[in-house]
Amino acid sequence: MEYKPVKTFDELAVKSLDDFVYGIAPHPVTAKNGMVIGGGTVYPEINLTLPPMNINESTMPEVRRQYAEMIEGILKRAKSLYAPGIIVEVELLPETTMTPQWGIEINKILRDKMYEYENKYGLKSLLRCTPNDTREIVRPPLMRRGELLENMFTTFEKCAEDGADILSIESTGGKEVHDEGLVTCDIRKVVFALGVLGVRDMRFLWSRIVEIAGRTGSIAGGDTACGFANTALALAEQEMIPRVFAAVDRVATIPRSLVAFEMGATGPDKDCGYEGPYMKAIAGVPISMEGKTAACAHLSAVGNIAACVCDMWSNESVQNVKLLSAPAPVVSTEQLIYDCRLMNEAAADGREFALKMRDWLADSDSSLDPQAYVLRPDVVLEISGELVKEKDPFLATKKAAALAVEVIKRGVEKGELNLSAREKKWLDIISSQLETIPDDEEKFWFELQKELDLNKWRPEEYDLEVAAAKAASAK
Amino acid sequence: MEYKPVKTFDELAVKSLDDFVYGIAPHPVTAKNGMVIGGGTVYPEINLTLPPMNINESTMPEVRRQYAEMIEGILKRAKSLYAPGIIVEVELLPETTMTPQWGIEINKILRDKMYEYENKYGLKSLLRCTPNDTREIVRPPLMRRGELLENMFTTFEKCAEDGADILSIESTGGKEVHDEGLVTCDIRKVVFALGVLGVRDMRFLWSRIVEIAGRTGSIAGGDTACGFANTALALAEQEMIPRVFAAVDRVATIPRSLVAFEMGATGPDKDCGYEGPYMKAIAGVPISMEGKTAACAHLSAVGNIAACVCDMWSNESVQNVKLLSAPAPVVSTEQLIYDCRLMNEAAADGREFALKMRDWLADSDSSLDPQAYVLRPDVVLEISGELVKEKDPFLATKKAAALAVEVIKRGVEKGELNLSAREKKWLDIISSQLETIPDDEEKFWFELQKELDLNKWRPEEYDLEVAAAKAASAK
Amino acid sequence: MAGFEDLSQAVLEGDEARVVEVTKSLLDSGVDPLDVINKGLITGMDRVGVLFKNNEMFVPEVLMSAKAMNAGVEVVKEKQQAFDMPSLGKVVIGTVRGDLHDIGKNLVAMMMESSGFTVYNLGVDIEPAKFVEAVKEYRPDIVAMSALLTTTMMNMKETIDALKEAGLKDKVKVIIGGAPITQEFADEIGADGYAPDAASATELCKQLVEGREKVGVPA
Amino acid sequence: MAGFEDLSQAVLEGDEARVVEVTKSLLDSGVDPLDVINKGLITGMDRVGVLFKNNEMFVPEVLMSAKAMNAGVEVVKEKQQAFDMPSLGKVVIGTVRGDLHDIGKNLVAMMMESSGFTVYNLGVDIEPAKFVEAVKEYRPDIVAMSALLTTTMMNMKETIDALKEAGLKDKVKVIIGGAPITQEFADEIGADGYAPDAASATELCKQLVEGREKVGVPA
Ligand SMILES: [Zn+2]
Ligand SMILES: [Zn+2]
Ligand SMILES: [Zn+2]
Repeated sequence: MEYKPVKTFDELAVKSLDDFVYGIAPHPVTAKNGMVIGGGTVYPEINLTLPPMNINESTMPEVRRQYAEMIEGILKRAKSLYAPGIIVEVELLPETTMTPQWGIEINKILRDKMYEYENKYGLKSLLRCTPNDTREIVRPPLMRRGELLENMFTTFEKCAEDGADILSIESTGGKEVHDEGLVTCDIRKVVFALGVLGVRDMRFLWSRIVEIAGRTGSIAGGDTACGFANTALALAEQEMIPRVFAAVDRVATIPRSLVAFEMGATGPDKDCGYEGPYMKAIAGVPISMEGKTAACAHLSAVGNIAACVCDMWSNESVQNVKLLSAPAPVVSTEQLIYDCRLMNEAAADGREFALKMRDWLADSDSSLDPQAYVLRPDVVLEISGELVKEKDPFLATKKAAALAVEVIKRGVEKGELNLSAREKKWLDIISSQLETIPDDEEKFWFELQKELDLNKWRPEEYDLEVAAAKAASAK
Repeated sequence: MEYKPVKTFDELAVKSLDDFVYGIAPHPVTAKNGMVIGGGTVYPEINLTLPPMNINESTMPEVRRQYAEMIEGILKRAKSLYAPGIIVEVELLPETTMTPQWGIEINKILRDKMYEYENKYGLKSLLRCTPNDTREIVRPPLMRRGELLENMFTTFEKCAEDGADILSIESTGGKEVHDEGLVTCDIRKVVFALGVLGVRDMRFLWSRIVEIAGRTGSIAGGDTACGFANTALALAEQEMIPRVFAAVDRVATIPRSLVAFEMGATGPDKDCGYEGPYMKAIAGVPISMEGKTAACAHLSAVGNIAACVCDMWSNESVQNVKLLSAPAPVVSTEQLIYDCRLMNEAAADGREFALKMRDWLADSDSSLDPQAYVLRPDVVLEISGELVKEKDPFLATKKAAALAVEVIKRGVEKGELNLSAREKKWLDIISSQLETIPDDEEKFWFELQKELDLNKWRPEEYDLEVAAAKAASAK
Repeated sequence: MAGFEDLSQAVLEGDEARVVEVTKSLLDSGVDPLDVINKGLITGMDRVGVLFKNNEMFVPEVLMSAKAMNAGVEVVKEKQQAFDMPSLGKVVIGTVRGDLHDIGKNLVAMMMESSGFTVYNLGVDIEPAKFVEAVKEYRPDIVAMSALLTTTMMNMKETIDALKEAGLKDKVKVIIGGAPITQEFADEIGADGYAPDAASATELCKQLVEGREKVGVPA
Repeated sequence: MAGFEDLSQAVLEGDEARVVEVTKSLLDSGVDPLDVINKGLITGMDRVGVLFKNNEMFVPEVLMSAKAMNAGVEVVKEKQQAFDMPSLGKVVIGTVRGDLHDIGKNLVAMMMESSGFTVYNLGVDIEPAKFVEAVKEYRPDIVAMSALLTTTMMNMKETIDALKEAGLKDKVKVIIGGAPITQEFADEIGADGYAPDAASATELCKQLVEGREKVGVPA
């Protein structure tokens, strides 16, 4: 079966650098309660999760208590600080996705309390529900069939019916191959994982999610390359792999993450995709981003620049552990609200000042790390402009990686980006690896399958045939 | 014995609103390693403390391990993020102040690692050592004698000798009376606690700390009204007391906290004094401040505005607990560094833009809470200008409280500050309480002593005589 | 003529003079003193409790209401010598060994008193043995402990253990509070309850005394 | 003539061709094969280990060095059939039940192999019983477990308990790691060690095998 895109992006949605700013998206999204994302205001998006504990039938009462406590604390703080509105994201865990009943209960606990605060105190809020991509729990995973998949879709559907405003996922199609590519810094495997496997899987997945959203009246948000480029980011922060590799990997995720919008999603894109600015530039959708205020969830080199064109500002994820002041979700809520206040205050002074703030956020990070450099608004528009010329997502992925290398090299030459010698060396290694990738997807698959561990994933789940490989190895 | 101020402040150090901005202080402070505070750059100040645990001989190995782990994580992150410099504050706990040997060891673990990072990687850093005011551990406390006091001074002295760059304290003279004043919202007791007891105690204490700093070559930082106005702030956040009372209390702490500088301290003032901007305006000293990024330690209504004239930016205090990404002190370090980057980036664009950033920080909070309103740079200069006209600290304290009420009332009238009806009511209550305070300090003491619980504190420790009271009550 | 509603409103407003006036007028017109207390004064304080719990009253306002109510009770007592104000129960409260932070603890004590509990405030830095002694002496329904420091919260367990050893743990309910305290910690050390703030602490005490077994409670 | 220093440098640079060339030339000129291994190849990998630990080499670079070293070892083996590369010890590694995150665990396995350990990588989502089985089968010096989720970390204790029950806990050292793991947690569940990252994990294994009692270790 074919999963055909319903939209293609032939030109940039953001027409000029002066139109590329936080709080404003070319295609704002309006929720049922009237909140508009990308319509001028940056909203906080607070994510909450359980402290270390087991999840099973016997601990479910405690699980419910935890979520009830967290949402009450968050909303109370948002009310005290006069938040103009707030988005709450619940990333369901594997257990609470696999047993839809549990995820549905949690979703309801949160949504009901949010309705209560909206009705009682006028605090507007939206719930983003992000089921876990539980398909990866069996290895090699079944991507398009089986109980795990059906339970995941049930969770989506019932949570949406119960009032989840925005549906999102961090899908994992191609992750097994990408992991291998990361550890060995093999850009060939990375391009294949993202541009072939990721794209094919997201087309399948998002045709269904968009359909569920349409039927239930919720919003199809987006799908970040979290399991991919954020793994690279984390490895780079631990100095396990070069930062330039992580930067190139990030840019290479663009065609993959764009698939959600080609299949009909509208945004707001999910927080943990640092490729978000590219989504906004190309598809015009509002985006959630995360940076310094998500340091509780992961350290990064893009703490400020991540904010510069965001429409929502997130803490990524925080456990319900007690800090000196309050539980961590309440602490994150407060921090996000103040961050948003500052951005919105500058914007209220006029577009020129929003652009100033944007540039300070960008310039304060962009010279220090290639992962920050590729998020510069001008760089985003430049690379995006090249990518919309390329129709084929596999070729676009290869092109994205090549453009990233090129832009980073130029940045170093122009003195806009500082790179150590050992980082620079890797730009050449990546370049020469990229040159070995053929332009024919079938041919590439034929070449690569010999190098891949097929015990970890199933080509047929991506409409790929292994026969050729077997024939080849039988020669 | 008299403890005479060595300086008086007859006029404002900050001459105009356009000179009142973050990163720049009238009297910058230069440390031994060349770092300049208040000379143009805002630096992060990271505070670190132990997770929940007992501190005794048998747990000291674990205590050492904790501090060693924290400082390594902090410095490593600061280095990875290319911090231009960093200040580390250790607030010693009661146990590690009462047993000077322990505090000294901790101080040395931190300082040695900081030297190592400076020598190896060029990461400049300063250590602020803040012994605990352990005098309050016996009730009623001995303020000017006894083993607790001597051990506290020993801790100061030895830590300074071992390289602590900045000495600070959150002194508690008058706290017992202030606590009573807060719970009952009695501004008379508050003014007495701050303007009489606090001032007298700080004169005694700071004559000694300044002397130690001079002898050891370290910097006498400052002394916040943390135990006073931050308790009020916390009670107001919990909606236990009116926010206007907390705001008035804050302004009333100015003459008390100024004593450190009258006695010869030079700043940087300590982070947890939200009265810091007043110190900078009047004494010209650089100040450390804390706001949204200290939400881990306490929630507040001044998350952004607190930053608008800071010279260092702090997380207040964070325990060594593990978050999803990293231990909490590392998380705070990252957040502070990004906050500072943004402020410094805007300032690098020119003074006009630093002022824009300052105003956005201020305006984003100031209309929402009276505690934020009294931190507006223009309000700070206005009130400070009035206070330098008053030589007597008791009268200045009374005047400060009255000015705060006046300014808040005017702010409400001008539509610059939103206050609920139940908050407004308290402005009048405070006003009429203030009017009952006589201008004669002795007379006030005579009046008040009947209402005070003398089992909790000792008047003679503040050079006050109770005989009059006894005589009076015997009548 | 002013009625119970006026009296309860005067308590709510903390208007001491008016409380005294209305109480006198009710008694003078022959209303049963117990009704004055229950339908007027205590009803007023109950309304205060609800507002405080909902963050609609400040602590000093609650204290003024309590003071006004007490003035009313005094008037009743003057009229009827034998009268004793009913107590909701007895609470022994203190901060644990090593902890000097009494503002939160005092707040809780005040709120409990305002709500009708008899409170024995032991003060700060209370040794486990002292808690045990106080339980023997005052025979409270509840022992309330607070700690502000993560280094002192560990001493709560010691106190509970001391109560156990003295055979008193089953005769009282132990509740704890303070900035670093969590429900998990309370469960871990065997406390009977935890309250995150002064309003909830009072609420919690009410629940605990309602739930207590009448038999076996020291009286 | 190229010497040990050249060989070790070629390993450090991950220059496989050069390693093969220098190894051959050393052997041809009559150098003792054990010296080629110890003074050339292993010395090179030891330098790699130090640089990696200090964040001065990336993982793919370490892997290239390991590959280059192995190529050198192969050359030695060709010359001297009976030769066996010395192993630092045996490690059984896997993620615990319920945990599918293998990238970190694979990194650790790779780094250990590069450092000279013999590694049995069981994969992901490993039941306690499977760990026990692997210990019986491979008789490792060390069992290494990882978990990325706070919900799965609890299964580490189960695995340790299963090893105890099978009477194997004293015969191996158990080490754990993963994002949510702390030293405190390791102590709590009775693990013998904890490592915060791949470099430290390898380091920790070296310390543990050096410290093991020679008697009683299954071989
Ligand atoms: Zn994510
Ligand atoms: Zn403080
Ligand atoms: Zn502090």
